[in-house]
Amino acid sequence: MTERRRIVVKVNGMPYEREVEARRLLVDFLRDDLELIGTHVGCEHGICGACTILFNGRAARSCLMFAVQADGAEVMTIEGLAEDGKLHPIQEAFQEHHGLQCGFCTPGMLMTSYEFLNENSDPSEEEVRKTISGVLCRCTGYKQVIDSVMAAAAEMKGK
Amino acid sequence: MKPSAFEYFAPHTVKEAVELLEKYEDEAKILAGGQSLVPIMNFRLGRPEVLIDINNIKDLDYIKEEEDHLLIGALTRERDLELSPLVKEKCPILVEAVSFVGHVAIRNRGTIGGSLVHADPSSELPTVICCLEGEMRVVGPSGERTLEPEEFFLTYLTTSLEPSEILVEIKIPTLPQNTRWSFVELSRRVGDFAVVGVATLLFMEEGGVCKEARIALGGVASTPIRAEEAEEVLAGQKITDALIEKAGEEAAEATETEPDYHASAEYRKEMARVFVQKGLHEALSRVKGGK
Amino acid sequence: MSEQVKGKWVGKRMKRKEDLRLLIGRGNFMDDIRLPNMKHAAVLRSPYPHAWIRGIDVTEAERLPGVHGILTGEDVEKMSNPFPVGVPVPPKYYSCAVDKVRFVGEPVAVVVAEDRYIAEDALDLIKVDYEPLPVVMDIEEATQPDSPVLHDNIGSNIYSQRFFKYGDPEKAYEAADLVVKGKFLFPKYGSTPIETYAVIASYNPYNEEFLIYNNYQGPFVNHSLVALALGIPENKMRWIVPTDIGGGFGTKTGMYPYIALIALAAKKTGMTVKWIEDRREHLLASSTGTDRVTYMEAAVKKDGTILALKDKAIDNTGGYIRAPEPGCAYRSTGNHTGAYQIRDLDREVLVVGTNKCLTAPNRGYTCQELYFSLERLVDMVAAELGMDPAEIRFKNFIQPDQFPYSTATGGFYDAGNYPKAFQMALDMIDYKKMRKEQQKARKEGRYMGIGFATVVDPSVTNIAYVTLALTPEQRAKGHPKSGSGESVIVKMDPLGKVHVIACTNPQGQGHDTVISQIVADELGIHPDDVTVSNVVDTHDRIYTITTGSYSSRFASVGTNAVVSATRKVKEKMTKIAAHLLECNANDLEVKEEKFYVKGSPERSIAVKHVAGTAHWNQTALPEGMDAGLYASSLLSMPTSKPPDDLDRVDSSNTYGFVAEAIVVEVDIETGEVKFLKWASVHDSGTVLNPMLLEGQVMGSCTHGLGGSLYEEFAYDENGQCLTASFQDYLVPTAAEVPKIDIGHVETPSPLTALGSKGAGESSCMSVPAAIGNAIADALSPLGATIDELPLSPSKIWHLIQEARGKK
Amino acid sequence: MKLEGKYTYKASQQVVWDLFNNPRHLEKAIPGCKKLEERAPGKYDATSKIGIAAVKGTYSGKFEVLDPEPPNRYRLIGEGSGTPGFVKGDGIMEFSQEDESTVVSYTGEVQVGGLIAGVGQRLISGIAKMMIKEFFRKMKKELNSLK
Repeated sequence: MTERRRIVVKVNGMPYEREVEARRLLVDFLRDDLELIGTHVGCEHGICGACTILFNGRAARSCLMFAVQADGAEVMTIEGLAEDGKLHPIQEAFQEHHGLQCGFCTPGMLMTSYEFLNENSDPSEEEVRKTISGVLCRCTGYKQVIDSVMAAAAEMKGK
Repeated sequence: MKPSAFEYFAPHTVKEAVELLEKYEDEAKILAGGQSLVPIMNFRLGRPEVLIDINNIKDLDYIKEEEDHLLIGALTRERDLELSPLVKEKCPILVEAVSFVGHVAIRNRGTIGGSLVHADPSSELPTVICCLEGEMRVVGPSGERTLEPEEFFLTYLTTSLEPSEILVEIKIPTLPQNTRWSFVELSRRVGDFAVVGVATLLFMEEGGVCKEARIALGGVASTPIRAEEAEEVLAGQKITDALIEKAGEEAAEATETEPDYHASAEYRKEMARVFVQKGLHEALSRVKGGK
Repeated sequence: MSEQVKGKWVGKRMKRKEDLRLLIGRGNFMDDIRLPNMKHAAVLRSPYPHAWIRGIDVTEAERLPGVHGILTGEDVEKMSNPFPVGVPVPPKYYSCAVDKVRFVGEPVAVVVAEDRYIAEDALDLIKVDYEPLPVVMDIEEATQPDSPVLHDNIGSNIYSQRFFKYGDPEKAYEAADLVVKGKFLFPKYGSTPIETYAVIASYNPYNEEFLIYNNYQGPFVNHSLVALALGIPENKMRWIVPTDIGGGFGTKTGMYPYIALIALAAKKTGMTVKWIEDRREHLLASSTGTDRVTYMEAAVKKDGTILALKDKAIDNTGGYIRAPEPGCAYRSTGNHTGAYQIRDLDREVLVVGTNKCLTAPNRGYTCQELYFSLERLVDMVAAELGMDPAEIRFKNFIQPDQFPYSTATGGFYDAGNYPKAFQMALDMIDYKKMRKEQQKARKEGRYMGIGFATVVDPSVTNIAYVTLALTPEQRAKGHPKSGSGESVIVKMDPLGKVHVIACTNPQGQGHDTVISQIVADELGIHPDDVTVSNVVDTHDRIYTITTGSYSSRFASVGTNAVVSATRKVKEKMTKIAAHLLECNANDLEVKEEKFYVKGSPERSIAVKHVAGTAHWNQTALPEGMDAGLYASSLLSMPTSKPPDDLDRVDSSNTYGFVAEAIVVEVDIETGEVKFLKWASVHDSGTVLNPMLLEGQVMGSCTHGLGGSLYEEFAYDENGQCLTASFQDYLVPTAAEVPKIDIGHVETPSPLTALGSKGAGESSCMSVPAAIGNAIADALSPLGATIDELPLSPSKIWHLIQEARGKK
Repeated sequence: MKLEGKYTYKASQQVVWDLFNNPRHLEKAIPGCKKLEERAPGKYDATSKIGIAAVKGTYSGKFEVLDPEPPNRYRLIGEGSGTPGFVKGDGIMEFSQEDESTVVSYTGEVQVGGLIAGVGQRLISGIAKMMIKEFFRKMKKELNSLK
């Protein structure tokens, strides 16, 4: 029962057409079929958040969706953040404030923060803390992640 | 952790979905938000042979007000409930309860219908729907029927939906002005399933008398439960600390707690008491329409 | 090596070089590697904690389209040897269960298939006939003669046992006024890096060579162990580690059995085989720290002086024991007395097996187990004597003028100022005020508690300690072990830019950034002109078996190697410059990328020109000098010596200090713990990059918090693991981590080139003890005490009920 | 986990005893049971699809009635294994007549192992009890079908 379907998905603005098995997880599609390896797999049950992407503009766990569900959808991944050779202010802030160590949870942290900051221009530290509590990190202890998101908020607001 | 193979359908109407359910019955599962189902499939704890993805049935995604109640399409995302000004105004307890569900990325996909049909007794939405006495409208091959929470939730992960029925809408009463409400829970970490979750509604009369009290608890039995004895303690009374104390004790009596690694059965029972009391205190400090 | 000045770059808050690939999604992790014709493996795992394997039927699985082959224990036994391990009677530990399974999750077979989905489909079709056996889950029960035996060739469940005596504990006991005793249970917890284990292996049957990509974190001893298990010479097995590893924390030192397993699967099937451990596999069967039962007692004077310690510690390495265990029992030997002047000790250590998953170092490697007991006991002594727990620590601290200080157990503490650092922590929480508030809170029926832990933070393992598993007599018969070597190659290219080839195999610590800071200072160039390559390849890197990133080695021995190799390059450059300028090398100085003759600034030559000469005009070099411009250093710390005949060993090489001061409030109705204040003061010598150090400290505090309140590999009495998902194995999220104030004292180490020492594990060791002490202090009016972790609200609530029941 | 409980059936002890020893009725009452065969007296082979909602697995196993003391008591041991892991049980069933009715009480120990134990611990104990309840409830139905 390896039924395959043809899907068209726009990822970071680029349309891709592929044939996939119905059970193929969206994250495997992004990483293995499209070779967009910036999105990471950490738990495959929706807890760690490393695979978080934007699905039609909203943060979603790409390990809890099937690629077939993305037919006709717009997906944004970590690879879509920087534009024209310039880092997004969130990426800049993560470097400035040491918001990453090993970098494995980073795609989840960045995409979660990206959605959050687009909706909240003037967040409190508590709101940031609660938001990124959906992504597990074992390196940073989160403080510098929170510092990074707060700094990015200030930077984005100033613009 | 990859799911086993399945046949995939993505109908565009409820009718098509019901036809598929009728055809495949027990072998089929409905895929709504997928936030509970897909982990189960990834672990291969469940291996449905047919998946009916209802995300294309756009007609099931709405929140609207009609007379004295809200009608919510089963495919409405939890995040949309949380952000809805209408729900916040008419039924703030629902917004509060849903904000405890997982994390933003989970609520972005998770649906109200999916959560209710999954019927996890520790989950927030079934608990708050019990408290609100929401009604579940389900559609099957022979038409539709409406179920109250007590009829709907049967036991762990089990509802009274027939294999060929689908939940399409949840009807929730809008709360009168001056309703006092709260949703409190104890969980190991932010976003985890509740060890104990308590939804409280106090319908008030002139003079600070509680006309009717509703207390629903999650995490303390095989389904969310109503603490009826506790509610009776409070009904028709001016609520005092002593009554709150008594209500907590009655509520704990109503539980049938099971132990797990995170909490013993005794602890859960005791927390039912403590959180019912916390919930009542919090409800009294808060009025719908007020701050 | 005594020049301990901070330069232009060292000590600065410099942004990381590593980030610019990770932030744009172009890291290079294991799962990002795709090789031609690569197939995928899935591992069948035992659902039983202890059972004979009576038969495995793979016929149906083999027939599934897309399956390329299946490896079982029978193959593994034929194709490989058991892993060597340093205990008197080693269990037969293969990479896969051979005739018996000994923990839930133990590998039983490997399927190689077209993709992971099909491989998992095939697992469902394999039929295994198990004959379940009784289990042993309790550490102390495992020591009993009548407990079910895991390994018949050992005959009991005791893998290692030693008795130690240092000083004259009997005499100290006679001099003591009282003895305070405790029993402590430390949980089995781990670090669960967000990137799991990963291996890609292939085998060429014609030249009999393995090529294996993996994300192990060193030590390189794992390479030797796998070669021995596979029965091949080491130079027939090439390991390559990609640029990025998604966290290690010691957990990834336990992955080498899987490297052997996947190598065998590749050999059997003739395929290039990729295996990515999934999260469930990781939580069931990767590697954790040891759970430990400790009986510890202190002989003390009425004035609070601790004269002697007696302890018995039993570690549990699970269904088997594998290297570097039984290191768990011996790793903290040199710092066993912590920050205190205790000269007399009596110790018994045991390492036992139960039907739980296996162990390896876990960030802090058993120092959290040690200090949870020692620091809880210090508080218990204080309580017994009616002393302030801060006062008793000041009373027993090693004093600043005593450094370097040799401990009774052989540790050589290089530098420190413990009273100063502890006082800083007390000031940061406003200790006196907190005690007053505690009094007030108690009157109001609130339960506030203040807890400390003041611990010595050892860094840079001296592998010698592993041999303490043998008696001095047994050791005398074998070959001694010692050392801590780390390697660095520095080369300058023809246009004058620097390339550093390191072998520290980092997992997010930012070594590349710090290396460029150090090299820039040494050579008077900009860090941007330094490129660091830290991609490990056992065929082309130089290393010793101790090389790698574990036991916080980089800031001590790693920086020593960087400085040493850079200075060698600089020396050669200076010689070339002197030759070209026709002056004496001693008259030259380097500044702003030029060599100047001191006193005659018009006589100069650009660094770039010197480099160019070494490459482009080799005959212009001084006579007898080698062409090119590079140097290497492979340094061990001079203090890394074998144990002496009295079982004393300097088990680490540099010793930092951590003072943790934590204020909590316990809600006795719910058992929930709220953090009111948390000060974490560290002395890790010279600070190399404060931003990176803050990251390490925050990370280690969070690990400590996890082990204290949330994380545990829990098993039921029948041996089933209850925490095989991230829904039950509770990693703290951002919402659980409170505000932590960090302070630093800098006492430079005389043993390192820059005065720096390791800091990466630090608070993992102190936080569990400090939180335990704080909660015990909070609950003391109720008569409840804390002797085990993790403290879930449910557990705390039950402790309170029990205490109330007793009253 | 330890399980115990008591159920009352409106029938004589002998009738109830027979009911609880009849594979035809057991087959219908065992949750998810697809096939039950009596291999030898008191020894059964069973295939069951156990689980609820999406969480389901097929187990094949055997159980056995030991030390029968008709019509008072027997010991029931069983084990089943399947893709989600294994289930093992060992318990005592006691039958006693009280007036017109028979009380069936059981005490036992059930072990659940493998996948489901590791990732489903939160609900296992509740679900196990629920299934036992379900079994005794269905046996009541079977009893009624006799009448």
